[in-house]
Amino acid sequence: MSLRFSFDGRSYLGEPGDTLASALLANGVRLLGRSFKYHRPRGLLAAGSEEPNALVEVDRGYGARTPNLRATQVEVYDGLVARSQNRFPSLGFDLQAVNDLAAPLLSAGFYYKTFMAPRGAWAKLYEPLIRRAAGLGRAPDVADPDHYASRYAHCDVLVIGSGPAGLAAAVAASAGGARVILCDEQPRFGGSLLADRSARIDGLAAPDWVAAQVGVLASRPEVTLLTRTTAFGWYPDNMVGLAQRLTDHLPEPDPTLPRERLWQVRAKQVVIAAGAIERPLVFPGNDRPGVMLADAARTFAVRYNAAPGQRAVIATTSDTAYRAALDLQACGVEVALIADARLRADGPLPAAARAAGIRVETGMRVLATRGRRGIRVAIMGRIDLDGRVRNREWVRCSLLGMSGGWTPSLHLFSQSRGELRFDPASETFLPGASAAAERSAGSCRGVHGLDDALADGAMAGSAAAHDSGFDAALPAPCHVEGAAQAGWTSPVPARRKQRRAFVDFQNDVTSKDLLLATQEGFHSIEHVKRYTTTGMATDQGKTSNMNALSIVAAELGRPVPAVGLTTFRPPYTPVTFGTLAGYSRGVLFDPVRTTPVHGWAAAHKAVFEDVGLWKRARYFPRGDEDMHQAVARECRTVRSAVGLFDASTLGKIEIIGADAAEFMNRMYVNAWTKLAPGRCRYGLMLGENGFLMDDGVAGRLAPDRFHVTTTTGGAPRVLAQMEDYLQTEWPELQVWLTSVTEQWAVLAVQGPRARDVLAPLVDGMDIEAAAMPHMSVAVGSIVGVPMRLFRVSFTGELGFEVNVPAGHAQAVWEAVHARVEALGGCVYGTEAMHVLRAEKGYIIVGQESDGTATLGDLGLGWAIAKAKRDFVGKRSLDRADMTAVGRRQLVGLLTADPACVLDEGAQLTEAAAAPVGTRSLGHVTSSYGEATLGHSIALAMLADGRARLGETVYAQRPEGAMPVRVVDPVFLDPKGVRLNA
Amino acid sequence: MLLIPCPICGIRPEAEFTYAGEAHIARPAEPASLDDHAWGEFLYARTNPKGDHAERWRHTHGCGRFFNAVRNTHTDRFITSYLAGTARPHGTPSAASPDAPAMRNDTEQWGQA
Amino acid sequence: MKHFSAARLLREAVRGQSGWTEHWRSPDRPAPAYDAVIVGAGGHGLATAYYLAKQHGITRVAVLEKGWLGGGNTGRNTTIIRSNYLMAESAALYDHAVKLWEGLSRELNYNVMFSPRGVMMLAHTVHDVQVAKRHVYANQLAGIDNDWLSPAQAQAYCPPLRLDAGMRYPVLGAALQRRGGTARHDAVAWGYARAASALGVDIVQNCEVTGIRRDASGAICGVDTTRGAVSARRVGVVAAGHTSVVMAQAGVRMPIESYPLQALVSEPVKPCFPCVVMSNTIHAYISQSDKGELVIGAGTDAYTSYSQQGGLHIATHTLDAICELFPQFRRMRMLRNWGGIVDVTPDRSPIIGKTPVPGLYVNCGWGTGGFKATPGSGHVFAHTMAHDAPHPINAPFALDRFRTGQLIDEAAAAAVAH
Amino acid sequence: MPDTLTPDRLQPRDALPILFELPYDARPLVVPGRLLLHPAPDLARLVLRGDASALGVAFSLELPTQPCRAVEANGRSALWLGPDEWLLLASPGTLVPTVSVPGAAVVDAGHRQVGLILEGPSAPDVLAAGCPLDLHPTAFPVGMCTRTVFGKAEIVLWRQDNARFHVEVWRSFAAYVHGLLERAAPL
Repeated sequence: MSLRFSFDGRSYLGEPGDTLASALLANGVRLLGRSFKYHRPRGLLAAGSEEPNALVEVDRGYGARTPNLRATQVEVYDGLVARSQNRFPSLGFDLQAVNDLAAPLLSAGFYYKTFMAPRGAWAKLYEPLIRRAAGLGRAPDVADPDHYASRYAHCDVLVIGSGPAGLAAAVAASAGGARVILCDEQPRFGGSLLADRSARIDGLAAPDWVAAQVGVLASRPEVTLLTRTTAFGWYPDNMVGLAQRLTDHLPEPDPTLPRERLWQVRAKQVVIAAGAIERPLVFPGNDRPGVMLADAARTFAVRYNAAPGQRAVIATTSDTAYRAALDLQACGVEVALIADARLRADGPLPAAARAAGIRVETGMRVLATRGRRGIRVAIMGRIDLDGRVRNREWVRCSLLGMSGGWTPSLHLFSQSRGELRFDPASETFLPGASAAAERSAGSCRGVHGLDDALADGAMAGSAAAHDSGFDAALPAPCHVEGAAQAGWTSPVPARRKQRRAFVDFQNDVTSKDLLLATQEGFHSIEHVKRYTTTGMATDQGKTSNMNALSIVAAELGRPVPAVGLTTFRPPYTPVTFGTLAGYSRGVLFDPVRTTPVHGWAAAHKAVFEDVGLWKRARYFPRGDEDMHQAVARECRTVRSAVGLFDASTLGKIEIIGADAAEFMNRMYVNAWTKLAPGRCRYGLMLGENGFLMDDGVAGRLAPDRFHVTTTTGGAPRVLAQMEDYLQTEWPELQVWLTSVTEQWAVLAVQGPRARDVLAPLVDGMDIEAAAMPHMSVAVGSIVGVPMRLFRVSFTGELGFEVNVPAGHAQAVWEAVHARVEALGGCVYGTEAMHVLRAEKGYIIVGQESDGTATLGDLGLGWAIAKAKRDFVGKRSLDRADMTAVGRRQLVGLLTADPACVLDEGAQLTEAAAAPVGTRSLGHVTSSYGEATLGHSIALAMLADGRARLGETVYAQRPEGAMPVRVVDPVFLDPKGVRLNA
Repeated sequence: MLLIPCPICGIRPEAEFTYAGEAHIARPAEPASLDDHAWGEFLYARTNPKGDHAERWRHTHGCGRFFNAVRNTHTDRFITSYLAGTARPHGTPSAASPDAPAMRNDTEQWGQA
Repeated sequence: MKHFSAARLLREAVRGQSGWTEHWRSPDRPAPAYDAVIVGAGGHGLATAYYLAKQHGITRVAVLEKGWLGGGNTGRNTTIIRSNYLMAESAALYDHAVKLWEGLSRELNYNVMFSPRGVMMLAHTVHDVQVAKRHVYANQLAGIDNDWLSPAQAQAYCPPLRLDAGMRYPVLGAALQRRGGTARHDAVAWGYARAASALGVDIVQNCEVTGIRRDASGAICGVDTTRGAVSARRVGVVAAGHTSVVMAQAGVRMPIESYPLQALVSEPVKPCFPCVVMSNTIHAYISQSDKGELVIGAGTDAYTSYSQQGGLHIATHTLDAICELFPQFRRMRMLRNWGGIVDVTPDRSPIIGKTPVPGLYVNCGWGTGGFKATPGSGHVFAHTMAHDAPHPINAPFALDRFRTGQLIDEAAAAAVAH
Repeated sequence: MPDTLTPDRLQPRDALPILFELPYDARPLVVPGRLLLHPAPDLARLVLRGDASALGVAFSLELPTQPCRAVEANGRSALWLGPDEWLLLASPGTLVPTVSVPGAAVVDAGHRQVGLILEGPSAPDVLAAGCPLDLHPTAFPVGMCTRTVFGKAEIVLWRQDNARFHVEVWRSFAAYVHGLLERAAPL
């Protein structure tokens, strides 16, 4: 069954199991991309996630276009549409390849040295050009239609990687019943075993042995098997982030299923079996299409049946490349030459290669390559001790497989804060002392060779199970045949003087760039990295870091560890934002909190505003009213008749216990001891720094019980502060705090007819002024529903707040609303509430006050119980600056033009003219048009404001300064006749 | 996400907790008796050591209790945790360890004398 | 120091780059004595040294760095530059810096790539609008550019911005500072290092200060380091996240806590994001680097730490915020995620000035927003160290404010971070 | 003015002529063979704080003192939430309207929160979409209960059976919790 797919508009056929890379290779396509800086033609370097060159865009239709995918990881499905990137007009003919000619000008860090003149030209002229040239793929420009999922998981042993070591570890770890998660970034388990054509393990061919092991694991109920799942990051306390790709390989995924899933795995023990990555050789022309890692060439040929070339040269400093040569030959590729830069090569693999008739030359290396869009010739030679080239030889080839040895994948180990240990023999870093509960196994800790890796994995798996409390009998060792032992070999350093030998392929960093950086004084590897950008490409330096380090160390004449190793940072391979965001989007981004009467309000055309997580009804337009008209009507109705307001979002805390009043005394500035049950008080709470933190009415229900309200946004903070003091400073107090915010819905009935609204509904309660004066609280019921009734006012009118259990709120609301309507009233929203309270000079915490305001500033000093020895924040009030002259104080403002509504935030100045640098006297905190008073009003915080009553200052507006008269902030009914009615 | 040992509920994920700053800074019994220097120190001065740090947490989305813990701020490993109102357990490296700044009594206040 | 220019670049291109020399001198160890020692070779410390030498003629200066220069917060931040702060004191400080940024590449002869492409701060709630407008008006009065934009205007300036009604937090408008933008963080450190070195300043890397010496009178007389003792009568501590640790060596306890701060970048893509966008309600900010990476950050982890490693949940929250604002970026991929250590004061404003110890100066507490202040911070701190008295711009940022209560509390005043 | 107001009447809702509305779409969600998500039956709820034995006497139920454990007896369940805090759940109309217990505090929370039931073999995995606790039966056995988080909301999670969880959530967060469960249910 063949799969049809397209690349750059041309149609090709692939086979199931193909990656885009292998399928294109099988179709003879070798040019897959252009490099970042010089736009050099590039093919495949690798076969796995370390691939730096072959980055493509995959397009699945509207909104589902993904840039920068590695062709080596894109699974071919029927209908796949892929395109190359970073080229114009085409991959074959890219105009920006002209950069390559200018390469001498574009040396490392060139942009720090120029583009500085004239002043400002950088941002206007040069930068836009550079930005356009930079970047790889194109970002999607419409919303991603796909979903993403997330899962927390816990296990005894997490095994990362399913090559021989990982599989053996998982089987051993799970034998005694431990919870094991095995993950691998590839679509199938097996790692290197999938490309092994000679080894037999316990009598089975390698892929069959893999299938058998996976079968064993699948039969164990406590084992979770995750393919297409990359362990991308290590976080504190053995949390490992896994990114699982769920649908990208499917031709027609179910749109309701998630595309990817984030796993946040908490593992008691981790076995890292992440393998090793082959190291490229650094020589001129090493980036030509057709030059690839030897083992990648082998993988394409053996695993994918995709011949990476017809005639191959293998250049190596390690034995493993001989196996690549043998396998390539077995797959029908003519191997013209194995050039081993080492002076000796006499292990079993070189012997086998020689026996297979392959020409093997030692002491020989690649000097250069030739070819236009792919390699045609490798120029080989020997270099004597004086640096002279001898035996130069041109070898025709279409594939150059290179191997500079192997770099263990230490990314996760390093992220776990393990110590890296440098092994000079192999010129690699290896895992040293662990910092987390983990162990490495197999080639990621330098254990190579199939039987060694299997044994190492099994040992690691059983030890991990043991350390997480499980039976850990070591399984019998596997019997391995046909896997010739590959010697671990020392790389031969790159030559110092050479032209355009690439180290970081994607970012086009050459060995010359690295030498230039050291010449310019960048000696720390972090400096070199940042100056040259080596290792900063999307492959995160997997194939380049060690070569860069070796070159810099050699140049500086220092040992590699002294130059340093750049920090490994998550993620191991890039992870989509969507995976990390998970379910959080739209209504699941943040909870949308609605009150029990939200549905009613929505049905009555309320316009809502966000206040914290809450949706609050801002106003209720009728007909074609705009906000100002609706608010003005709502305000007038409250003042003239009655209004109904949903105040359910107010925070509520029940404070109970023998010491409740004492606790209140300590938390609030007010005095509470003498407040009688049945009465309320406006409470003010400070932070210990002396600034106003929150306000609200508290009613005393009983000697040992208070019902306290807080601001909507302040509720959690206030309760947390109370708990903090109660638990940690005054544990001797017998008090309990319970949030009842959501228990009680609050219906504010405000206006001269408020009592008339409620009287017939309140089940026999006396709510006349004598029985229920302003600032009182009673318990009873309303239309049969239990109620706490507060007589309080935030409007300056006769007012009640009806508290009923949330589940009954809508029914009670409807009953009350019917009465309100009957008496000529209406519902009102937060905007009218703001206007009404401003007319009375009542502050809103967070609007008039802002965390830097004292009670004195706000004219609320009267609330402080002077006789109290202490309360939270009291001591801070005595500090010099808290009472300094010149502090901003709350005042009212009347504009000279009564129709003028100042902008909130407008600045106040002494004079009308305000040249730059004019000192601000203060700012407008609240401002509203004429609603009921016949003129606009504003509240402001004004320097020495109370001393300026009657003076005129100026409010600065874009249209010009407006003279404003400073007045008392109480605009309406200063004697409180209305609210005491 | 750290794993945090709640002395009541056991080891639980950080998402359930609220960090509450340095531990053992008791609110003065008589704040009025402190001068501005001392009050400012109480409010704001923190040892902020790179090393073992006695600190407060609240198991907000768990048992709701504030408690104290000693954590190494270099490794983020918890060394111990204990109930609020109890002293830092013996045997935990104290703030006088070489990594940590000296204790309050031998330090200068920041205010200009 | 050889002058950098296009002409020289051309010349070196022809002669195989052989004429380039080291950007700064790298002495192996400090000299025995200096007129002034700066602890910490980040952007602020290097700028301080540069201005001490350039403007105050104090060239016997050592900058001591325990790691590699520019390797702390300077090299780890999201490079946002703006000055649209609410408080007059803050606005003056940060705008001083912006003015220096505007000429910095030429001043240092090092392209720091200051790019004033605009910093847009989104308002999502009625309260956000009030706070943003208060900023706009206060800034305009102070002569600092900051404009209020309607949602449509905001989208015109930043086309990727979405105005869908279905968003959890709709965009109700934005405050835009056009002079704000970004710069290349490493280049700032390197440029100051090169210019300071050329003026005679010694920058000693891998040289950790292990003790601060005081004479019998209590005044500063030098420092001990892992590379020998140094005598100096003036020591400026500019150690960012490690301020408490260094100051403890002088016996001074600071009103500072150090928190992990994470940032991340995406894979590079072609230009798709024209400015800097910040949202305090949704808790994230984003811009695109010249290389094409989306540069993204958010708030700190919740607990103090020096581990330079935060939790995965911080990155996930940051990205869910970015994806909520810009759902077209869900398929973009996080390339690198890293952490730094930020020093946070109780009022979220920096401390720049003298200490109770004669000769000891401190410049710290920049929290999550110090990069933008680099030139201004170094400039006024150099003045403070040279004159033993603050520059008028940093006078309000004295340590003493935590005693008097004269806080500069931007965060409390406006719920605005960064 | 009286010294003490008459205590709140702890009326069972079904005694009232008013329908109680759940704050989310309460239709059961079924993933055949894997998951059933449905509202908990109507419950009375009390928050009990303070002295365990006095409260136990008052409510005829020995309150659990082992952290994070629930007990069930006499048709009532008491969930340990903190060292001096329990959530008492009972059928509507069965709680004696006692609110005054010496050395303790009793607060009606019947309307503060709602209950959801997740049943089926997938229940732990679906909860793991937002709950960072280990829900394996060895780590979170039957009878365990605790406050914790689910995504960006706080919940009380109680395992009633291997494959049955009771979730309590504040009313205004219920739509979010339900929505996230629904989104995560297909796995």
